[in-house]
Amino acid sequence: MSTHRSAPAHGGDILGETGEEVIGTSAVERTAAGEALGPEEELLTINFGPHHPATHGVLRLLVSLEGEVVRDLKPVVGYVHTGIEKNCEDKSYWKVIPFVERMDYLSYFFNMEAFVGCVERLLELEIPPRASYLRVLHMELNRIHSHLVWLGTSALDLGAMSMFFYCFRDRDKVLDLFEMSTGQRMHTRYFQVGGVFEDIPVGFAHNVRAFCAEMPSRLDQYEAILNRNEIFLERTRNVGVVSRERLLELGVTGPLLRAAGEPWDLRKVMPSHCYQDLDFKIPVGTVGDGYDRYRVRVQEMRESVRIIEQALDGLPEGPWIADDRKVVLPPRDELSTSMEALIHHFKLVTEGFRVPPGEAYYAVESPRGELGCFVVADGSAKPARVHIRDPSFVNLQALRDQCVGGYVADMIQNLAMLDPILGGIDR
Amino acid sequence: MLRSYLPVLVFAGLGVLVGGLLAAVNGLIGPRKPNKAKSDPYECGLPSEVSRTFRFGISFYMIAMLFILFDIEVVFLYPVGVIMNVAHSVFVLVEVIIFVALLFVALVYVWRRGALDWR
Amino acid sequence: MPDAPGLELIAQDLNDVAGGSVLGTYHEHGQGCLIVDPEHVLDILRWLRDEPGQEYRFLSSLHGVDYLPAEPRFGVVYELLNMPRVERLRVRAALRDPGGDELPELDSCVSLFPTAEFHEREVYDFFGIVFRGHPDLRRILMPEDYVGWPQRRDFPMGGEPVIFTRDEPVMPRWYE
Amino acid sequence: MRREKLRALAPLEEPAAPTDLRVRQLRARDLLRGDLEGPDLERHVEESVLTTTMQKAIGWGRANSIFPATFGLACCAIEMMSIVSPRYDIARFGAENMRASPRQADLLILSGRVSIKMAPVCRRLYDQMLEPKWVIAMGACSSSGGMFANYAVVQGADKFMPVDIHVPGCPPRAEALVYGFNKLQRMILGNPDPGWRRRYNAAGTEEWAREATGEASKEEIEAYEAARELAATHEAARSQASRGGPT
Repeated sequence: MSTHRSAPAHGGDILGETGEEVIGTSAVERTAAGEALGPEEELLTINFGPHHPATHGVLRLLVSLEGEVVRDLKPVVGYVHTGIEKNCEDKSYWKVIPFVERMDYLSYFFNMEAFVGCVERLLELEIPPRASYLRVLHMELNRIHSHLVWLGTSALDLGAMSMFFYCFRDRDKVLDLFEMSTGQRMHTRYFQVGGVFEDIPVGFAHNVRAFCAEMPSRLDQYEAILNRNEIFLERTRNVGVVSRERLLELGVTGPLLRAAGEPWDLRKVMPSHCYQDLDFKIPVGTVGDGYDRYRVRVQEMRESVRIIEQALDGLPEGPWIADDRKVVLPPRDELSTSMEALIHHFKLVTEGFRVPPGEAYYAVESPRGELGCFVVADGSAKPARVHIRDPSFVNLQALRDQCVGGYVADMIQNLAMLDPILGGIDR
Repeated sequence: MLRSYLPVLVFAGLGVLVGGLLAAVNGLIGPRKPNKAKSDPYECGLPSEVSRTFRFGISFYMIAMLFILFDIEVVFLYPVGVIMNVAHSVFVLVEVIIFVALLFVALVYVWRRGALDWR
Repeated sequence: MPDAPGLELIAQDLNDVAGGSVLGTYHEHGQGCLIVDPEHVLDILRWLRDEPGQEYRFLSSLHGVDYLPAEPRFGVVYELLNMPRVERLRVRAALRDPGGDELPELDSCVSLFPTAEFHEREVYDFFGIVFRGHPDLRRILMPEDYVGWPQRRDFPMGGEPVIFTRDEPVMPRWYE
Repeated sequence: MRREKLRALAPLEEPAAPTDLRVRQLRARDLLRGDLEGPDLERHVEESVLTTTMQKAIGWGRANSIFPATFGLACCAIEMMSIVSPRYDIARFGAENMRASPRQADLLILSGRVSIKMAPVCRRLYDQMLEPKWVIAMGACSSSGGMFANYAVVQGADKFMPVDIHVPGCPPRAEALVYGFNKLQRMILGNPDPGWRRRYNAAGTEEWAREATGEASKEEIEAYEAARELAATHEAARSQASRGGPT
C-alpha cells in the first residue's frame, strides 16, 4: 500500500471549473481538490471537526475524500483561541507567567522556562546553579508527563485501550511529584524570574529517585505491548513518511524532525542551564514514519529519566533564586529588620520590576519541538509584546504532506503521532 | 402436541415482551423536545454541507456484498454442527467439504478479480 | 551568534547587494537584528538564504509587533536560523501605518520558506498586515467574519467588567 | 396506541407544571430575587419537593448511569481524562462510558475555555443532545471566563447555554470534578444540596441586609420586604413539607 501515490489534485494547480454546486453552498471554504474535480467524480468534503474523539483537542480538518483515500486536507484552527498574547500585554511580568503556562497546557514548565528565560536574558540576570538544576529536573519530569499523555491517547486512537490506563496511572505519579514540590498538579507557576519559586521539600529527592527507579521497567512493559504488536506495526510502519528536507522547509522541529533523521535538539545544540554538563543521548530515527516517531518519543522518556537522576545527584547547595533585589522579592525575615528590603518588597509587589527596553528571542526544546518566546520590553513594568513560537502550530503544516494520498485511518494515525496541542496552536 | 412447543412459545413471548417494554418505556417516560438542530445530521458540531444526493464509491458496496456472501456460508455450517455428534457418517463430512470447496473457488475468483483490495 | 562586527559586515554586504535597504542594525542580548525596508525584504531573505557565506535556511518564526507610539508602527520579525553554524539572526521589516482603513502591505515569503504560510496568516489575522502573493490569506485563529485586528495596541482588550454587589444600585437588573 | 391515550390510561401522577429541571431552577432563582408571587409561587413550592415514587425511580435510574460526552476543549480536558483513569475512577458512579457523539450522551462537561469561535459549536452540540441532558461547566474558564477577560473568550458558558453545575478550579483537580458530578447526581435524584445560606442558616444575610446600613433606596426596601415574606412562606412550606412527609 504505497502511501505516496502522486495525488492528481494537488492544491490549486488544477483549474477545472466546478460547474453547478456539487457539495452544498457552504460559507465554509471547500478544499481546492474538492472543487477542482467537477460534478461527475465528486469528492466528499467533510469536517473532521472541532468535536471529534481523535483530534486531540478542538482541531478541525477539512478533508476531501475519494472513497477511503484522502485527496486534500486543510487544517482549520482557532477554536480554542484565548487571546493570551493580548492579555499578556497589560499584565506585569510576574502575572504573565500563569498566562503563558496555559498556552501549551501539557508542557507548562517549558512555557514558563521560555518566557522566564527570555525575561532573564532581557535583564541580563544570572540564575544560581541550584535553580538551573531544579528547572532542568522539573522540565524533564514534565517531558515524561507530556509523552505519557501522548502515548496514552495515541495508543487509544490506534485501539490499544489498556495503554491509556497504564499511562495515566504513571502520569498521576509525576503529578504527585509536582504537587509535592510546587503545590499544584498542573500549571504550577513554579519558575520565577531569577530562579525557582521555592526550594524542594526534604522528601522530594527520595520520591523522585523512587519514580526514576520504577519508570524504566514501566517503559519496558509498554514497549513489550506495542513494539511487536501486529496491528500497531501495520498501522504505523511506512505511514506518513515526509522527507527530511521537506520537514526542514516546513519549519518542523522536535520528535517529528528527529524521527526523520535530523539530530536537531536544542538541549544539545544550544544548551542552556546545566544541560551541557549532563550526559544524555538524542534518539534519532531513520525512516521518519509513524513507528519511528513512536520509538523516538519512548526513547526520549528513558533519556529524561537518566537526566533526572544525574540532575538529582549533581544538585548543588546554595540559593534557589537570585538575590538581585530589584527583581526578586527579599526573604520574609529581612522585612522586619532592614528598611531597603521593605522598600524593595513594596515596590515589587505593587508595581513589579521594570525591564530595560529591548527585544529578545529565547528558545527551549519542548516535548513537541522548538518553543520560542519573543518578548519586546518598553521599559515599563508590563511587556509590550509577548509572542510564543509554538511547535505544534508549525508542525501542523506537515500534516497535509503526510495524509494526502493515504487512507482516512492513516490520517488519524498521523495526527496522533504528530501530537498537536490545540492550546499551543491557538494561543 | 402443544405441550412440546410450550417452552418455545413462552420463551418467544417473553423475549418480545421484555424487548418491547424496554424500547417503549424509553419513549413513554423520556421527555421529548424536538428542535431544529436535533434533526440535523451531526457532523462534529458544524452544520453539515454534504448534499443528500452524494453517491458513495463502488468499493463500499463491494465489501458489503462479499461480507454477506461469506457470512451466510458460516451460518449454513451451524446446522451441520448441531447434528455432527449424531450423524458420525462420512457422507456428512464429504458434503460439508464440497460445500466449503465450492465457496473457496468463489473466494479465489473474487480475489483474482481484485475486488478485495481497496481502490 | 553573529557578533556585532559580523552583523555590520552582513549589513554592508546587503547594502551593496540591495542598495540601501538595511535601515539599521542592533546587537543585544546575544542576537543581532537587521532593520530592513519592507520593499526589499524578499531579496534580503533570498540573499541570506542562498548566499554561500550565510545559508540561513531555517525560518523558525515570523511574527508581527505593534510599536504604537514609535513611528514605523508595525514590525514584521523574521527569526532566521543557520543550523550547521547554530546561529540565529533576526530581520525586522519596519512598516508604516498607511492610516484610515488601508492595510500595510508586504511581499509574502512563502515561496522562500513554505513554513511561513501559517505564520503570515496569523500576522494578517492579528495586525491586518497584507502579504502580497500569499496562496491563501485568510484569518487563521479568529472567526472568518471577525471585524477588526485584535492584537493592535489600539484594539480594546474586551471582556466584561466584574459587577460586584456594591455596584448593583447603579445597574439594578444587570443580570438580564 | 397514541402516547397520550396510553398516558391517560395510566397517569404518571405528574404534576401539571412542566417538570423540566431548567425551568424549576430559573423559578428558584427568581424566588430568591423576590420577584415570584401568587399561583406561580404555590406551584413552585409544592412541586419542588419530589413527590411521586415513579419520579424517584426514574431519577435513580438516570442519576446512576450518566454517559458524559468526551468534549475536551483545553487544559481541563486533561484533568477530565484523568477522572476515567484508575485513581479517580468515575466508574464507581456509573459514568465511565464516555460517548463521542451527542446522540448517546447525557452529560456535557465543558472542560476548558469556550472561545467565541467555539461557542456556536458548543450550543449546537447541546441542542443535538437528547433529553434529559445536563451540563457541567468545568473550571473557571467555562464558568466565568476565568482569567481570560478578553475579546476571544465567552465570559462564562451560561451566557449561551444552560449550565447545571459549576466546578471551580484552574484546572480543578479530578476529585473536584467527581465531587461536582456527585452534586449533579443528588440534583437529579431530586434533593439538591441546599445553598450555603440554608446549610449554615444564614438567612439574614441576603442582599437586603444592606437596608440596615441605610444606603438602599426606597423601592429597593419594598422589594426586599416582599422578597423576605416570600422566603418566609417558602421556608414555612418547606419545613411543613419535610415534617409532614410528601404532601
